[in-house]
Amino acid sequence: MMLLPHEAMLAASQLAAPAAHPLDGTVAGYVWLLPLLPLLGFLANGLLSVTSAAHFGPADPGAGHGPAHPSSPAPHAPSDHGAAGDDHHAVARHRHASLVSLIGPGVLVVAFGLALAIFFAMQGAGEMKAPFIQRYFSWMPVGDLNIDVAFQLDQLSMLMVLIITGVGMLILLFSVGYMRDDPGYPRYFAYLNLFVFFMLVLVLGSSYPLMFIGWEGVGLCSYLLIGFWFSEKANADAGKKAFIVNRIGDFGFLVAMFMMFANFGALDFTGVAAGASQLGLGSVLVTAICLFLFLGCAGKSAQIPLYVWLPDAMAGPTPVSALIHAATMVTAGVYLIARSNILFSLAPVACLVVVLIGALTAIFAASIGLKQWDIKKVLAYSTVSQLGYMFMGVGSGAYAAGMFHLMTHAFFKALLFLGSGSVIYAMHAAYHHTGSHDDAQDMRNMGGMRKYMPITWGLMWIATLAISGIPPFAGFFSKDEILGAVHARHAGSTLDGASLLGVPGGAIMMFCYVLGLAAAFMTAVYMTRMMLYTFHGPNRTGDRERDHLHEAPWIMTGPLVVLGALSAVGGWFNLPSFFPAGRVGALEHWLDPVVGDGALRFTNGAPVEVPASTEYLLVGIAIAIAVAGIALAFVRLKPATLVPKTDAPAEHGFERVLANKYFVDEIYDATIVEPVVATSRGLLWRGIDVGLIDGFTRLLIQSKDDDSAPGSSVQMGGLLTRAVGLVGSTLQSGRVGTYAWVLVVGMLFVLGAFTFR
Amino acid sequence: MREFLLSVGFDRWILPALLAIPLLGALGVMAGGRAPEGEDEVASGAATRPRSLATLVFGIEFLLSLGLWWSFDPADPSWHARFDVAWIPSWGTRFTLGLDGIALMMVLLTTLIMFLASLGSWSAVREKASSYYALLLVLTTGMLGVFMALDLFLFYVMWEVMLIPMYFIIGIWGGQRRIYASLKFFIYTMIGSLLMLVGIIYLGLAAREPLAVAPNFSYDAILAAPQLTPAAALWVFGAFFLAFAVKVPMFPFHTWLPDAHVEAPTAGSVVLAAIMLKLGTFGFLRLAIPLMPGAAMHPTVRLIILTLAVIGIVYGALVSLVQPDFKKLVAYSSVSHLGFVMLGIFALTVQSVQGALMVMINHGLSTGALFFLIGMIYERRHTRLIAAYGGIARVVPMFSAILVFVSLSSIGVPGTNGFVGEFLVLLGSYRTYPVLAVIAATSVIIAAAYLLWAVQRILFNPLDKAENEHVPDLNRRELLLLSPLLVCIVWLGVYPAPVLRRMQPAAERFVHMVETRAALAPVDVEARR
Amino acid sequence: MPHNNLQLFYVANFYLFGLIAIASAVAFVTRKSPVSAALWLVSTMSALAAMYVMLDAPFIGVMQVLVYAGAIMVVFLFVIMLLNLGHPSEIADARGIWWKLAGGLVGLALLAQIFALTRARLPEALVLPENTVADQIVRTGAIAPLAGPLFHEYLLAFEVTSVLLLAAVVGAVVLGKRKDRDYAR
Amino acid sequence: MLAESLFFSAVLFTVGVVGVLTRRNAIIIFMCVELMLNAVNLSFVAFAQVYGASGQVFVFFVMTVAAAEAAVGLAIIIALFRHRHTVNLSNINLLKG
Repeated sequence: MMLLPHEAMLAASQLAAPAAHPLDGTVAGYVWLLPLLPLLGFLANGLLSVTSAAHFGPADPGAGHGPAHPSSPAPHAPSDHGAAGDDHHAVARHRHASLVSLIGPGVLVVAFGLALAIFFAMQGAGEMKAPFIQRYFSWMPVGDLNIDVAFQLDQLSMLMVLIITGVGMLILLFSVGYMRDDPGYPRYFAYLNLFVFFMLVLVLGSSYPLMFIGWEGVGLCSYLLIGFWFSEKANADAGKKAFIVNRIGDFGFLVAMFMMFANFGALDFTGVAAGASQLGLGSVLVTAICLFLFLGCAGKSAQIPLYVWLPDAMAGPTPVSALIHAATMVTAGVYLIARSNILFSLAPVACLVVVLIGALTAIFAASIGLKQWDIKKVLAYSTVSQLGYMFMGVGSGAYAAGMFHLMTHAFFKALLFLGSGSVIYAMHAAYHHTGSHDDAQDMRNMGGMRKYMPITWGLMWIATLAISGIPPFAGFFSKDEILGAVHARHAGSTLDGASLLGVPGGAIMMFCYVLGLAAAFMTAVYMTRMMLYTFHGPNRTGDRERDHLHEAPWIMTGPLVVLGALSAVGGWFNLPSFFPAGRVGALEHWLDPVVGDGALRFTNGAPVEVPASTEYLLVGIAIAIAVAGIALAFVRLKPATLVPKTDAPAEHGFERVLANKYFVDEIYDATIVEPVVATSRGLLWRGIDVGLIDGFTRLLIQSKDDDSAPGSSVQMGGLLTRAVGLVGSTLQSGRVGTYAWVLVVGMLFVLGAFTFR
Repeated sequence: MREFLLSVGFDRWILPALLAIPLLGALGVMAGGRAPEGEDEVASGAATRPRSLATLVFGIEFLLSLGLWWSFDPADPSWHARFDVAWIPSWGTRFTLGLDGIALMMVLLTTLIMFLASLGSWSAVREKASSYYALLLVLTTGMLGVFMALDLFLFYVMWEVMLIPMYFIIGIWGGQRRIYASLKFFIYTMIGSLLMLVGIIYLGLAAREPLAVAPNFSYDAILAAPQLTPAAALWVFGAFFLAFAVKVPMFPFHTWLPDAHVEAPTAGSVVLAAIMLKLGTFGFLRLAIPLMPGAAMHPTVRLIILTLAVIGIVYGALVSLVQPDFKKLVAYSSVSHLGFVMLGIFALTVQSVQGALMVMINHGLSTGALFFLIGMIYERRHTRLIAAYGGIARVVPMFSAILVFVSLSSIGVPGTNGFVGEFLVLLGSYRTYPVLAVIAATSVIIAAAYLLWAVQRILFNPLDKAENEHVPDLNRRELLLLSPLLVCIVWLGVYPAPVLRRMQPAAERFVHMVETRAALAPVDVEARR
Repeated sequence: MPHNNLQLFYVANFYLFGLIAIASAVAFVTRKSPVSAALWLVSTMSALAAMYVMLDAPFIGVMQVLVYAGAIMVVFLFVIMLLNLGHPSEIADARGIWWKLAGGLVGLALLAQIFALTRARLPEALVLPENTVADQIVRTGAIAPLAGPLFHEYLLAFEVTSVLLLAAVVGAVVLGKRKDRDYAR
Repeated sequence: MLAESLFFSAVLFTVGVVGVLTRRNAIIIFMCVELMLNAVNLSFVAFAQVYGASGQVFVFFVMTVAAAEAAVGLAIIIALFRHRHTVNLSNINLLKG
């Protein structure tokens, strides 16, 4: 690209903008390398995938004037294709597999190393109040709008970068084993690299539009990866559903951006925050912006009413579920709210909505999770439920708590997914050996896996205890902090002062706290249920298959062990004050420059003060509930009596409603999707377009090959034209006398026009 | 680069050269004689000479026009590369050509797309090849002339020059119902353009010098002349509106488009979508709004047009959702995209107008690429029905990757060009018409639904039809012809700033001029009372 | 007008021949026999020739007698006789009474409109300027005033008429020639 | 005498028109057309008296054209008569496509 002179100068002047920042000159200047690395990985892997699959067609594809005849020998059989012949059951190592295995996870290892280096540089730089913003080039300079491609590095984005690159690296390593025999191996890594690229753009972008690139980009990768095995209609459907539902959320995000630009004249984080600060607490504008932003979050982070795509998204490969649909992408909504904390802190009503939706989602999804049989579906609903917790946290102004839960959830949920992945891997391998087509993901076909996969079993129990909230595992600290924050803000905060639809905010907060507790109880129950049915009791896989069940290779268990360790000790990153085993509130302190001001505004500037007795009481209740849930599951559930899927009886009553996810998908289909399609087809297309508008056209012209006119209306074709033609052809008698008459009468008219004007 | 171009007098001869080269090329192509009736000229080799000659001419044309990118100076407010000779003095019309930033981009888009269209017809046009390529060349002159003309009469002549080759291209090389489609196309556009001629003559007479007999059709002179009375402005604007709205096409004048698209040969569809639809919106930008700002920006008129635009956006998207024919689906999606352009133009903020211009370019690239892809798969399987496919991603991986990519660009995924345009249009129009902008924004949802659904039914799902199992993938020529479009899709998505900067002064002038002139427009006494 | 003392004579003659022309014309259209109609037309044309003389166009008047009344009408008569159109079946060619009435009405309407337009269009104060044509005739004779413009300003048109006449001659010959198959029949 | 000339001219012209409308004999219709041409000639001559000799030049041209027309027209009528054995225009509709 050649630049005009003034363009180059403009670009140079922007790059040279002086900003004295403690990170200037440190390794943080290489922040652009973070997204670039996975992008390069994507390009390399994508190229490998395409070149290995490409077979150019003939120079004249239309020769022969007929459809390619099956008997005519094609230049290549489809099964020869590398990526082309993606078949879930095909086992053929890709010929570039080793190179891909090097590039795919490799770029993330480097990126993670760089992220660590930048992290330490930030620590070394000392107190850092302002974000470190690097401008690269101007993206959309239009009038008073100027959107730069610029990366913003601060404590919040650093946390996300570490989670994304760290957990991402582990999951990609796991994938090397999990996807080893898939013919689409390079394509898989290309997509995952692309995903990481977009995710890093999402968290590093310094403006809402740039964030939106990542926001939609990760949705796109999610779409591609959910439909990775696209030859099954269900998988392709799930990918499409995810994208479209996400688009509904993106619509909200877009509208929020329009409002920001129209009212603040800026779209970068600092500009919007400055503009919003001019507005008063609870102004309609800020509330509207926040609600539209939250619509975006609800789409991306699978909250009511847009959560429906996430359970279906489990159609993708399991590591994808771990990375995208548990650890990183779905938490983008939480990140967005934390990033927009200034806006949300000014809109208590919107925050109440966030908390309420979060709490409702938490309990709603948890209840569905109670009756799922697919091991990944259990985890999916668990994810939806945990995301609800995070929104309760960030909605109530406890940004650090929400982000803390995001982090710990990334650890233990990634572990759970990868663990379930390694179980499925074992099941799949066993079924593959015997050629069986049973469901490798149904828990009724598992049972007793402890014997065959002891490492996985142990690690998954750690994660289960973490998610259930048993101290001292990671989930206990983060979940407790959220529930504590919700409880603490039910009185004496701006949320308490606001009201939603006439209901006072304090009551809503209290209600949400109770819902959160109930959801925690259910979480403990369904997680224990999953563990019991999968790993305990007798094995139900089948007699022939049983011999082929075995532990996954080290490349898969290795990342599990790391994640297990993190799940166990992750809570230590942000210890509460009553648990003084190390540095108290490290994460909260770390995030304080970014979210501190926003968080303080919720409590009118005063730090949250909770009496120690109350705090101990709340912690006690939380632990008691978690233990009770686990105990209940152990007492009530009998893995020994379970029968394999094919022999299982149908559910009845409320169990059936739960197993069918409250029929929400069916309701959406019947009330939204089908009416829209039917209206479009019946009324808009056939009615208005073909019937009404083309009906008018048919008055003018008619053609024998006009097949859009149904039935009898063909005879009506060209009515107007025919009438005019009849008159014209009668006049056209061929007799000169008639013509003379017409001529003279016409002349009379012309003269008359002059005479009588 | 700029110095070199100016040293060879590039900006003095380039515009007439761009108009003349295709015409000369058409003569050259026709001079080759014709093959016997009904012969497969691709197989017999008779098509080789016309198609290579035409592609060569288009290539030269494109390379020459590329020089405009560098020779153009956005800071200079006068017409770039102005060319002015006497033409028909007694009618007060001169042969005046010139470019601003908007027209520049359209000219570049035209020359690029025509080059690719010629390359894309390589094996698709198997009969009467020399006539076909000659018509394509004449069509190019007409379209470029419309973008370049600075004389209203010349504008009209070029407008008609472009109509006739398209009529024949659809009517001769089209599909089963080509006669119906071409007739419909012709009648719709003709009715509109005749009214436009009346409007142009009225403007020319109104702008003549005192005591002069001959009208004055010079664009600058008409712009400088006193504005029409409100009633006259409304009538003339109505005439222009009909001509351009049919061409755009706006709801409810759009029904010729799906038929024309479906029946036209691949290159015809590409040209129709990528360039000819833009002529309508270009007409609004160049003529209808600046010349009659009082009428165009009258609150009621503006609201009606904006409402039609938004109806078009949502309606086009919804109807696309249920099309069984992929080409028709894309055709209806054009209605939706062009609605964005109209929304952007009439919302009249710098962002929305710039966005509208971007959508014009992007739609040309993305929808052009989609039509190319449909044409390629049609050449192989001879059907465009979505239901006839399924799972072919396994058979034609390159085709599938490109189709998915182009679809994403058409949906407007950020990072591709589609997003930049739609985002700017909506961002800008939210400032003046927030409710309409929000309604229009819902189409991002429907757009994802209709395209992804179609892509899924074509590429994904089980490969359950035997005739799809041996479809050959893209060949090297097809890959070569798609690659410039793909590059542009990414480039305009990631770094649109050079394009935006070139169009910026023109867009700002447009907004400023229309606002000030609309404020100065004579007010109807009765309306004030 | 050339001689003021002759003015009254001229005007009187003008009206006289005008009335003769109209009367002959009416007789012309009402005659059933083509031969008598043609003769009445000759009468009209001769009267017109006289009127031309009164209007200071003596040369045109002469041409009128020579070309129209003489040559053209003689050709008409020849053709009528050649085709033997005096035959009774050919005579009854006039249309029915309703057609005649309608034709008359249309004619009246046309006349009324022409009059209305002439009155509206002609400037009331249109006064004859200096008698340019008349003076020229006095100075240079009757032909020169016509010959000057004809061979200067309208030279090209004049030459083109000669081509036209040639084409008409050729056309008449070709059309009138009996074709071989006509003999064969 | 301009106004008078125009009056006579108009009357003669109208008589010619009525003739064309009411007669069916091709030759008579043809002669009616000649009458109309003569009526126009009268106007030309009258105007020439006032505005200069150009009007007379036009009369000259009209005569030439009339002569040519008569030649071709009569030839057509003769050719027509040979085929149809009539000059009654009611029986002739060759112009019908």
